[in-house]
Amino acid sequence: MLKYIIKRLILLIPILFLVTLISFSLLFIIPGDPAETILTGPGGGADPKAVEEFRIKMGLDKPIYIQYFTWLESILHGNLGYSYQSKRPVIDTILSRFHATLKLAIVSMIISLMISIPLGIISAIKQYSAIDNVSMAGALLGVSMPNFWQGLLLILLFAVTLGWLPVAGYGDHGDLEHMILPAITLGTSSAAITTRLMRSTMLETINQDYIQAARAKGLSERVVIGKHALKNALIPVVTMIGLNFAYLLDGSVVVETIFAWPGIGLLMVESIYLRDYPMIQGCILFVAIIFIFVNLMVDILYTYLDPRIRYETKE
Amino acid sequence: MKQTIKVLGIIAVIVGIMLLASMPTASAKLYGDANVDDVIDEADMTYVEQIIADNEEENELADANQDGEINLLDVAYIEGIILGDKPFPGGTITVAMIFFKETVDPAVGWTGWYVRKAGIYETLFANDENMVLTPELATGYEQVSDTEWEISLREDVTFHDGTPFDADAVVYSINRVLDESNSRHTEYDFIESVEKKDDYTVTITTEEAYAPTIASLTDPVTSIVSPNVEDLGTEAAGTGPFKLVEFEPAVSMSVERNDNYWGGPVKLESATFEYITDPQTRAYMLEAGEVDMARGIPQAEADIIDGKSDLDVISKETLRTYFMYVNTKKAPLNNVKVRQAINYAINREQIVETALEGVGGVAAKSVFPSVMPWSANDDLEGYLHNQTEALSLLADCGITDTDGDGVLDYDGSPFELTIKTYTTRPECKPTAEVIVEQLKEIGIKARVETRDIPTLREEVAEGNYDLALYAWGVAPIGDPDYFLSRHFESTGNEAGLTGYSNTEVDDWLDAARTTFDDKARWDYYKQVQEQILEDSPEIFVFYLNELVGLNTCVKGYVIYPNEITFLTKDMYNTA
Amino acid sequence: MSLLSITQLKVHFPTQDGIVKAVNTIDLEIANNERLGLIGETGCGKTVLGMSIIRLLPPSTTIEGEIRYKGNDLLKLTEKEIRKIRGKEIAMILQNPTTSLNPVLKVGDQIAEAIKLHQGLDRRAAKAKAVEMLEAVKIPDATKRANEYPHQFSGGMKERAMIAMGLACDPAMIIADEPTKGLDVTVKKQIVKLMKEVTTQKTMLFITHDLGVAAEICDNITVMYAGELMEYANTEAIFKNPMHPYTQGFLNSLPSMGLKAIKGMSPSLIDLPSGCRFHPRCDFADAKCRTEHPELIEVEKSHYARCFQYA
Amino acid sequence: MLEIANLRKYFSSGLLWKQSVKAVDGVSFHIERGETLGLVGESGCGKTTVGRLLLRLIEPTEGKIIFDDIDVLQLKKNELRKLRPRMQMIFQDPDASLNPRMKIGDSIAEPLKLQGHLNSGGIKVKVLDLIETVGLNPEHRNRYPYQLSGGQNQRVVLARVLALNPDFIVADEPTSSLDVSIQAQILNLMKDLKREMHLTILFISHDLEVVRHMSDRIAVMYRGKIVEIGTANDIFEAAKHPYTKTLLSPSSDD
Amino acid sequence: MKQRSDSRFISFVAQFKQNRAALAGATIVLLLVFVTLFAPQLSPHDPIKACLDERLTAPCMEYPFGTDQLGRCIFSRVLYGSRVSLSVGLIVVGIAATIGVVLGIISGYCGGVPDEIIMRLVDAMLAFPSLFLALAIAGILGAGFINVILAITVVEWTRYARVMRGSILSVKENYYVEAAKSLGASDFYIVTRHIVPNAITPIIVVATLGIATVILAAASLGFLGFGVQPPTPEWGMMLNDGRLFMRRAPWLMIFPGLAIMITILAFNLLGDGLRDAWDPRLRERRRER
Repeated sequence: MLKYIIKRLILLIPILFLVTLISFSLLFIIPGDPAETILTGPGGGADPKAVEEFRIKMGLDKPIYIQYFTWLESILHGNLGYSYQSKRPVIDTILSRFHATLKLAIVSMIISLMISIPLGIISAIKQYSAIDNVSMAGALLGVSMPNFWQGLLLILLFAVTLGWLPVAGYGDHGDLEHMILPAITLGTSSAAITTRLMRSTMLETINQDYIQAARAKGLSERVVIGKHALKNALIPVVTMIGLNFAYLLDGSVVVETIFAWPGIGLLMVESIYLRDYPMIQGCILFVAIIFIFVNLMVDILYTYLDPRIRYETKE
Repeated sequence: MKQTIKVLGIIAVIVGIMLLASMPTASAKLYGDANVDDVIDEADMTYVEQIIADNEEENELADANQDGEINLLDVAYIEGIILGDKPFPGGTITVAMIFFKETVDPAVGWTGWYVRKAGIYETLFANDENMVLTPELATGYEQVSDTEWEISLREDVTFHDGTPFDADAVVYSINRVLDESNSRHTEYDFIESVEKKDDYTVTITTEEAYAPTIASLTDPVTSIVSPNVEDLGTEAAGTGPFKLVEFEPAVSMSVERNDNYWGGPVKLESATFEYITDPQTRAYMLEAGEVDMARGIPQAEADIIDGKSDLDVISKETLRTYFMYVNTKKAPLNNVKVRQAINYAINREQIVETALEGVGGVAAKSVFPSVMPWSANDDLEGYLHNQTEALSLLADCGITDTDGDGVLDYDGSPFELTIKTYTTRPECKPTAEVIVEQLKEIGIKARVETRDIPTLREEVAEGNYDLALYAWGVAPIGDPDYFLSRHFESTGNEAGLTGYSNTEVDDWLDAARTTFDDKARWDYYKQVQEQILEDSPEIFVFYLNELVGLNTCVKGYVIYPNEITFLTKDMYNTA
Repeated sequence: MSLLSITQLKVHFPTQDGIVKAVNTIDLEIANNERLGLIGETGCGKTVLGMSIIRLLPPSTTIEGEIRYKGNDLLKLTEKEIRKIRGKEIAMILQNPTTSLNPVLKVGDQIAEAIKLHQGLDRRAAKAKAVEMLEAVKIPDATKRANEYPHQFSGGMKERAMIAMGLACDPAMIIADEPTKGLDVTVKKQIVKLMKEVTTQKTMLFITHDLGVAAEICDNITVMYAGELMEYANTEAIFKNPMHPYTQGFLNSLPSMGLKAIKGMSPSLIDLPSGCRFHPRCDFADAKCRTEHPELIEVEKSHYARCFQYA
Repeated sequence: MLEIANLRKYFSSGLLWKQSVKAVDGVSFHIERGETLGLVGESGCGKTTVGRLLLRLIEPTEGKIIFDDIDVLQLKKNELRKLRPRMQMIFQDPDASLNPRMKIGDSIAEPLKLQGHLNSGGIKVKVLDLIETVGLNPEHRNRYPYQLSGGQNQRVVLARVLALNPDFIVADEPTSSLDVSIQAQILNLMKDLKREMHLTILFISHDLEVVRHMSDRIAVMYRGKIVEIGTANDIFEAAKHPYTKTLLSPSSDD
Repeated sequence: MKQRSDSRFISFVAQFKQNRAALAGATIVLLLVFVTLFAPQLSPHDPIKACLDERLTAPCMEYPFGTDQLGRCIFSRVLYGSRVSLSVGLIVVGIAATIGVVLGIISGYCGGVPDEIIMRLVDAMLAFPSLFLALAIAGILGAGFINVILAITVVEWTRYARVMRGSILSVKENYYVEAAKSLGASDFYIVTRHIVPNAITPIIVVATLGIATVILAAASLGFLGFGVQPPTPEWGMMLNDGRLFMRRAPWLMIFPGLAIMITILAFNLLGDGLRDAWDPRLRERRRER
């Protein structure tokens, strides 16, 4: 197992390198000048002298590969460079913002799993029943409904019309009531995906020979489904958590914008508007690295859950 | 099945608990406002006396000292409040603001604007709500020579951290701006040195004669900071009416009353700013009662919000002018008559009515809105919507519908114009779209293209545009030189974009910059305003209105047209 | 007295291509301690027949007829009652041990499960019994093996584990579905030997397509073709004196018997031929065979065949 | 006709921690022209790998393959392509041996088209001819593999293989997925064809009885090595190697 | 009870025909294509012609979906918007699938070093949550049709490369590939004639579902203000514009939102149907027993 983890970590090195290269190469495609935007005040316009100075100070006049190595160095130093806007280390801002995203993502994930797993199981067991049809229709709507639209409708209904929940904002450091609407918005679409997955893996599992074998032993349906089928069907669902996480991060861009949730998605959008390149690159890189490690963890979890793989990697 | 019901039940319980937790909590009351007119003044003292005399009915607010009894002590207490000896029961305000910064250091970029809005920092001079330049931390100034300004300082001021305010602090603060590492130091290049003359006098020496010197000290980048703060990025010690309590980047900033404010008693006890970039969300938060005030509410929501009994919308013209650069290097826009024709073709009232929902702005005459003391609008005629005039001007330049297809032709092909603009300001796109419609009405084939700001800037700089709709704060420091010399002096950066050059205008601007007599300066600037209107290198569309939604319980709020000052010592909340 | 008697059993189930008539009017008796071989080629319905006895067929299946076990009609039992039969009274060893063992559960636990359920032992005792069972099927190092997962077993070991699972609750009857399929020659021999040993005191329905294996294990053999029983006799009689043309052809097509092929191919269970199901491939078929359906008749003592030749 | 010497194939797996499996471990034998050599062994003993190596469908780790005086392993890619039509292979699973998207007729015509000796008319005639040879109906030409049974598909495979008039065929368990009655049909057909077309065959199977029926000589393979080789009679009547004896013994003697 | 499992295409069609949801999806997609082609004929008004006197008109006979803040007919704009959405969807999927398929073939068929390089690149690309990366690219490039296409293509191609590679690897295992090799066929012949035709089906499924993803991504970018620029009506952008009038004129937001949802739903239904019909596991399950 340890060997497997080390192996995986070593394999990560080239990927991480490519990831930094991709994140950085975003700089290549810049039209326009970030200095211009950074230095444009609320009044409008930027001072041309200041713009030139800024370019030199930020090393934007240097050859692109030097800029890359400078950036790599800052990554190794762990600060990911300094924001054009605040002049502070990018990593500080990202960490404080990621905290908010993570909070939201976890609650969304919980909501999503709480809805999707029972629903997926029931749908599979009672295939083609009313409950199956309804939940599958719901799941389809869930994946098809753009979450920005859903978010707006939720605000309109629950916050503005009914006044039950806050419209937006982070509240007191991201308290629960401020989290409900964005978490539901984020969670439902991933719930939709997970429900479908849960149902299909469950369907696949209950048609396996070993399920028949379990029935042939005289086990009750509850044991057959709850023990024999579920244990197998949950494995792919667990691996979906990694993908789900990416899905939540993606969704956070839109959802955080709508709900003014000060997470990394909103930071990204803001940084793009502000052309804060170190911040954009930092966000992209950070999110990628997080995602890589989440997937690594999921893989390890997966090998742990599935004895077929667990014992192969042991040898 | 049973299991699912259980799970659903748990979800329902959790959601229920969440809902219960979200119930609003009660807030403060204006104790002392015995006659409930939302101000505390002598009338309240009289009113309490009347209550004691049983001529008026008791009420809760009359118990100013909150000891449970209404007696003469309350009269004295109210007097104390009026005199500033007793704390004003001003409560707290939560505001949904638009922008935020990752730092609180006023000398970094335009962070000064944001911390000033929170009432933390102050400058030597400031513009009041009528854009009149007034001393703030200075008591006045004296021009020693063309290049030497002696500024005398207040002697009764201390910073929030207890450090006394003096010439050293001023020299320290301004030198932070002049430092090479400051991204805005080039704007203050005209200053040669800042020196302490004595404890409460500093001398600013400029490289050459520069009339806007004093006005430039109103920019919050020159906020005076305490020299004893370790990290101005996360801590703040200014002289303003409010002290920083907590700052969570991108989320919120909270401030509390500065009990030692030199400007007199501060009514509000504390305030919280929540940074919400989305205008719709700000409006909803205001309506839902999550905030007491919301800056920059969407124009489409203004009526709805104003229509609510507990909410008000205050609006006021700001110094933000929306205008179009005209590419005067490109035919036929190089012809002044064509530019004038476009000016006539634009129906500014209609733009305000449609693109701005009738509340978002005021039709522009020229560059400066009328709230600006230097505005010559009263003496200018401007371009009133006149399609006939527009068509005849165009005809003069040979632009007519030669092939009878309803589209004007220039040089054998349809006369086409593209308006380029950007989307970060929500007014730009609809405005451009309406202008396009208006140009179409007189037969110009027009269309809108949007870019993001850097791309647009680049295209404009390359001369790759016809018309470019922009928004500028035309006089953030209240001095006309800032905008006019950039945009209309041949050497000005922005004039380079339009290609505008007029030696007369150059002369006037130069003269105005080195003249210290306000009357003489006004004459020059009036001439400039007349001339650029005539030459139309830029087409002025409208002046943006600031729309602030607030709860009727919030008192004392005034909109400052320069969008710099927001929270003041006079505001309070009666809720 | 027969332990299990099947009368007029019909098993049909719908698929999108049409109704699969897997079992068509089968009568069959299995006596106590009899080991009956059910021989047939792919797709003749033999597995369905086995499954229908313990009612492990999907709900959409229509089953007609009677399956009496110790006198009770299994088809009339409630779901709860049939569960008490499964594994305890009648155990089924499903084909393909690789897919029939749950990959995420330890082999020992999978065996212990049934013991726990039917014999009411606690977890530990059941596990001990499971180890015992693994020893009984000659799995070396059974204690350790019980804690391993199926994928750690070789094909032959998995089959042994399946057999152990079937025998775990000491059922009166075993239905073994192709237990030797896909095994290598040497392993197959071992499994056959094992099966023979462990079922000496049991009733067994042994489903296979391998005549050689059936001959080794079974007392009687019945030949199934296109959802019907074509011939029934004791093992020796089937080999020495096959009566039905299909049985004859089947035997002759074995490599050891000279590889003489039957022409044509087996019919699909959806679209069965009229008359005698075998007539399109039969060298002796005449007009009657094409239109009329022969009955299974006792040609010699305890030797039945479904062919007009003997009518 | 065919001579192989010391053929080895090791499979390695893993990127960082390499593990290697000796699938074929020093196999040598020869086949005479017109002979059928049976290769028996249990699953995983490497017999299929030997078949593939002979045709150079996979590259051996070591060894020599001489086919008709040509050193197969020395051939360049182009030369190998020219040689290939002379050596053909029949696989276990007839269903997977035919491209599901090609009609039967096209599958049979494919080698002829690739060879390019015949025009389309000639190809058509030849395809019909082959279809008849393997006992299919001309109308099968326009069917797809899934519309035919496994036995019929194996006939199609035979037709395709025969289209090139090969000298040598490797038959890798050609009937193991077929029912007994169909297996007999196919094996008989193969025997007939061999006689008519003077084929040399390496017949791989795990079924001793089948191999005996088909082969002149038999090689017994065990764990990547050939443990015994001899005429069919020798092997069945007087096996020398203990493993062969185990294979031959009836189960009761176990 | 093993039935013949190779009846790919026919049973594919049969399966698909039985799937009513998939048929509904196909119908909506066809309808969308029709709308896209005949938007000019179907639209009652010019989608970019503002009619300032009739701004924010509620849905009525004249304007079935009402008008927006500039008095433009929302119905017409939604119809025209389908052009942008569908063309972005098709172009992105077209380019991404082409790139992905080619790289997938190289990777899957050649193996070795090219496979390593391509798959590491794919892994690295997959490390980025797709909307994040697309947003960064579109955001930095600025709004515009081409930029949106570019941004989404950059993140989308990987899935096709992956699926194609997997599919090639499984098809490669079939004996007919080896048979063709032993017939002396060239690699090119084998790939084009035997491998690709049999490996391409999953790509079709993924592409169909991919169109839905792309349309959603494009709408998200539009909503965030990085989408296709005016005057071209685009659903995401219309939603973003309409947001400010959410209460005064909810139709501004409701109809473009519905249009996006229905379009994505249709492609999802179609893609699901194709996948169900294709997936051999699902099919065998239904046929068995």
